Amino acid sequence: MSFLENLGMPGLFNYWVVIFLMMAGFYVVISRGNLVKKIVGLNIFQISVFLLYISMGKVDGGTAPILAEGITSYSNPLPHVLILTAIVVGVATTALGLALVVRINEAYGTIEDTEINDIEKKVEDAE
Amino acid sequence: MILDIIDIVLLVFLVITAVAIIRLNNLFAVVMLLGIFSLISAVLYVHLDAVDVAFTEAAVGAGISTVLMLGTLALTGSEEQKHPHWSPIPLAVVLLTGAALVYGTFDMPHYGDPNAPIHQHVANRYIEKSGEEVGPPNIVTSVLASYRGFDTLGEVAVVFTAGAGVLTLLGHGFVSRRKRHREEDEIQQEVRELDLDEADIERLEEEDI
Amino acid sequence: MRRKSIPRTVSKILAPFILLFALYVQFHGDYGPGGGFQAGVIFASAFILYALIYGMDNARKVLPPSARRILLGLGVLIYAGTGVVGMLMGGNFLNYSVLLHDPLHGQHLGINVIELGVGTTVFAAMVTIYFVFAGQDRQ
Amino acid sequence: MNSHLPILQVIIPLMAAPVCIILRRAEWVWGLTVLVTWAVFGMTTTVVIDVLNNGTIDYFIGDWPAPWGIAFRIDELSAYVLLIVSLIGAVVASYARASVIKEIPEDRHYLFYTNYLLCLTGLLGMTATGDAFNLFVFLEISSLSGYTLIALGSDKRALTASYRYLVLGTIGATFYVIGLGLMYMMTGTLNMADLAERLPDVVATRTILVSLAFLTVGLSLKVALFPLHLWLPNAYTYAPSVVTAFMAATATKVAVYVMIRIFYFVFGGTDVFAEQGVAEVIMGLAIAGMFIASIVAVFQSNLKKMLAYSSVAQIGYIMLGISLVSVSGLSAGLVHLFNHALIKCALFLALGCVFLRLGSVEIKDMAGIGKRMPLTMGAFVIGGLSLIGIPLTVGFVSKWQLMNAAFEANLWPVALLIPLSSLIAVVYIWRVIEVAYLQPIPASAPSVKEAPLSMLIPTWGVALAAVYFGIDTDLTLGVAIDAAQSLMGGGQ
Repeated sequence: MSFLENLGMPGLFNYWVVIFLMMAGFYVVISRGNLVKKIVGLNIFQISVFLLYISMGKVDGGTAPILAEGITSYSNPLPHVLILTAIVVGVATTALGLALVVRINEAYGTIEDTEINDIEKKVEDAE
Repeated sequence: MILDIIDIVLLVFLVITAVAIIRLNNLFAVVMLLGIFSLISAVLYVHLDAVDVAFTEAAVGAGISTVLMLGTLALTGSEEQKHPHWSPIPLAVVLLTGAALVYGTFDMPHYGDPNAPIHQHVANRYIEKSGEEVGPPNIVTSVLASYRGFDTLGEVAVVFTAGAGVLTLLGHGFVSRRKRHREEDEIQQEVRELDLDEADIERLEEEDI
Repeated sequence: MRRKSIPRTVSKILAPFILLFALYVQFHGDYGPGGGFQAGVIFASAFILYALIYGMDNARKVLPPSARRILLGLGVLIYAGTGVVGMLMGGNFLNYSVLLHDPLHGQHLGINVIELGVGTTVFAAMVTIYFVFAGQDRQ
Repeated sequence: MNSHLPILQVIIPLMAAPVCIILRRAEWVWGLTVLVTWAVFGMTTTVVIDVLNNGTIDYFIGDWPAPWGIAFRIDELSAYVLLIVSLIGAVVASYARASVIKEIPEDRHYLFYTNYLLCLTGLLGMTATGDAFNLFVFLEISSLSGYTLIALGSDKRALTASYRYLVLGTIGATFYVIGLGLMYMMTGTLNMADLAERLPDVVATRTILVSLAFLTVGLSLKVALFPLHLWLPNAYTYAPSVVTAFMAATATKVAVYVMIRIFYFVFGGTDVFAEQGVAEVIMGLAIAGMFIASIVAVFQSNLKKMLAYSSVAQIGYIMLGISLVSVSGLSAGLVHLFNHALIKCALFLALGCVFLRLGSVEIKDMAGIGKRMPLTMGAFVIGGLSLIGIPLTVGFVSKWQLMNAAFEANLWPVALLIPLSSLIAVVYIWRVIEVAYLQPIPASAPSVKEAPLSMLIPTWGVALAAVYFGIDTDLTLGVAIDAAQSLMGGGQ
């Protein structure tokens, strides 16, 4: 299947958008020095990965996976279950990360990576 | 399936929100936008038939996470520093990673394809048999609580770990901890003046007792 | 505080409904979307609302740290304990079918109990995390 | 009850953690932790013996058969790693009491043990599970508790180290989830054995190739493979001594285990690992890590940081063995995984004793310490000699195996690089020995007692094990070769 054929088909289009979103989050994490913003980036990164999973579980013409009379086609329930777990893991990580940010702010008086690095360098030179 | 208009609109909203988050420096705005990002994705989950996931994302991503972030900002300040110099390395890493992922999509089954391998194997048993094997009409509940109940136990353990972790890090009150920090600093200052080291102090303490 | 009379009244009226809705979500997860996790979060949000309006000191009286700690651990123990009971009754870990004579009833019971465990820990964790973030939480 | 041991060894520490948080009294909680960790070690040993005698154990959780439910699958490889993790977990827990009292505020002791048990649960669960997504859940349990444990360090840099580890660790875990998602997309299953069966049909697709790349990068972050090791040095340096000893000996090792599991078992039915250049890239990075990290270690003044860099280098040796794609290479990597866990545990435990008495692990404060704390430093020297790879120690066994494997693969330049990089280890270990034994005790130095027995016994236990397994290699090398053979054999 050639690239051009694919480009003409919307069958992969939403995956590409999801990849863009993932990379936007990833970019925030690795390019920003503010500790809160890094965690915001991680959240975007993770939510976008969840979207990838949920998109792959969608079945054309399917409905939500709740058994009911007269429905024959359901979307795949397994990605939903996995992502439920992953969302919880994500919020747990966020909570812990923010708790660390609060402590870092107390100890260093800043939440900017560059300033923290300067302070740590000073401490190291003093040792 | 051809993407319908709702999908496209929601995805476009997500992209706009993500770009705004990258560009904005006011952290309050960024956090609120993250809440919006999370809510829009919840709507998208509903549209993709993942109602349980949408419910959780709305409650957790848009609710709890936002509240926690606002709580953090109240303690730390809300303006992000402007970047003194821009480095091309993160952008290169991200472009490379993104390119790899896009490369990987070309052999993927198409979106919504009912013949994709993912719909042919394990999931079928859940759809066909969970009613008679487990009971609940909500297949997600059956899988979550019974077939993959161990994952959910792990998930509860993760929540427990986070609770215990936050308690460990912050569970002693900012005031008392700050006071202790200050006392430590003062003690260290005195120690420096006395030219003692910690082993000395310990010995002195032991003698005191 | 005195000027907050509208939020105070509204939250007073809302809180029972939030709790009721949480219970509905908790026990209705079999039939529609929902379950222990969502219920725990909603249940916690009622307490967070209470803490926002009436202040941390009052909220701490409603739910002291020791109670939160015990609930936090209890949920995990309920969940894993259900699995161990299944083991003692001859199945593998987390087999609910052996809990009662009829496997389907056993599954039903097992799922309800573990969802309760999930709800308990999630509720306690969310409230703990919020309380700890929001105030000078003396342990 | 015997048939339930595979699950009980994970569930018991998991259930003990909430009990700890409810009990709260530091002494009780410590007692419970010691009891539970040794019980877990006992159970693991029973399981290992069972696996060696009767072959792979499958345990279906909830009695749901394999690809539909989650199954534990314990083969020789996982048994081997379970044994290391539970042994280190029990030894370090026994050692912890005095060190924790010294380094962690008293009101948080019960939380320390809670997190310790959770971390142990996560690592054991990762090793025992046969389900790739369940592995992610346990990975996060061990990671989140690990971040908390590191942040308990008394230096404020522990907080930033923990935060950086959290960010990089979460990126790593998210990469793992992406890779797993792509794999799941193409096969429809999450069970590792089932994946291994189904992957050969779709392995030629670009999606699977990208999936392998993401799994590799994500796990490399967790393994701390050079140059993705940046979180490791500060995390090990500023974490409490007990935490460093535990994590250095187990956390990265379990991540290496997962990597082996993915490359040789899940992708075992294909030759994509060897053919697509993944092995070559890992080999290059492993060798670079062996040298660069060792050289950086020489210039460290903080001994914990020195050993942390040395860990990065030693991970290079393990990964070098894995990247050789042969039975002898893989078994050399596995043996070194076990041996390095013992060595680093002994060294960090000894440094914990030093810190207890001296309040510092800076090399400048340690002049003449060998005469003042002879037992502690004796254990340190044994560990150091093992790290270098002196004959009759475990380090020698694994490096010898690794050289043989490299020769066997006709990579003699690589084989020669192994002793060469060990020479750098001689330099940094010698620096410590020189200061500790040959320099006079400064007149101004405080009088220092030997560490208490409760810490010395575990330290010496591990140090002696590092000698014993250097002489009697039947258990470690034998099982490692068996495990490697069944992995490689199953793959062809």
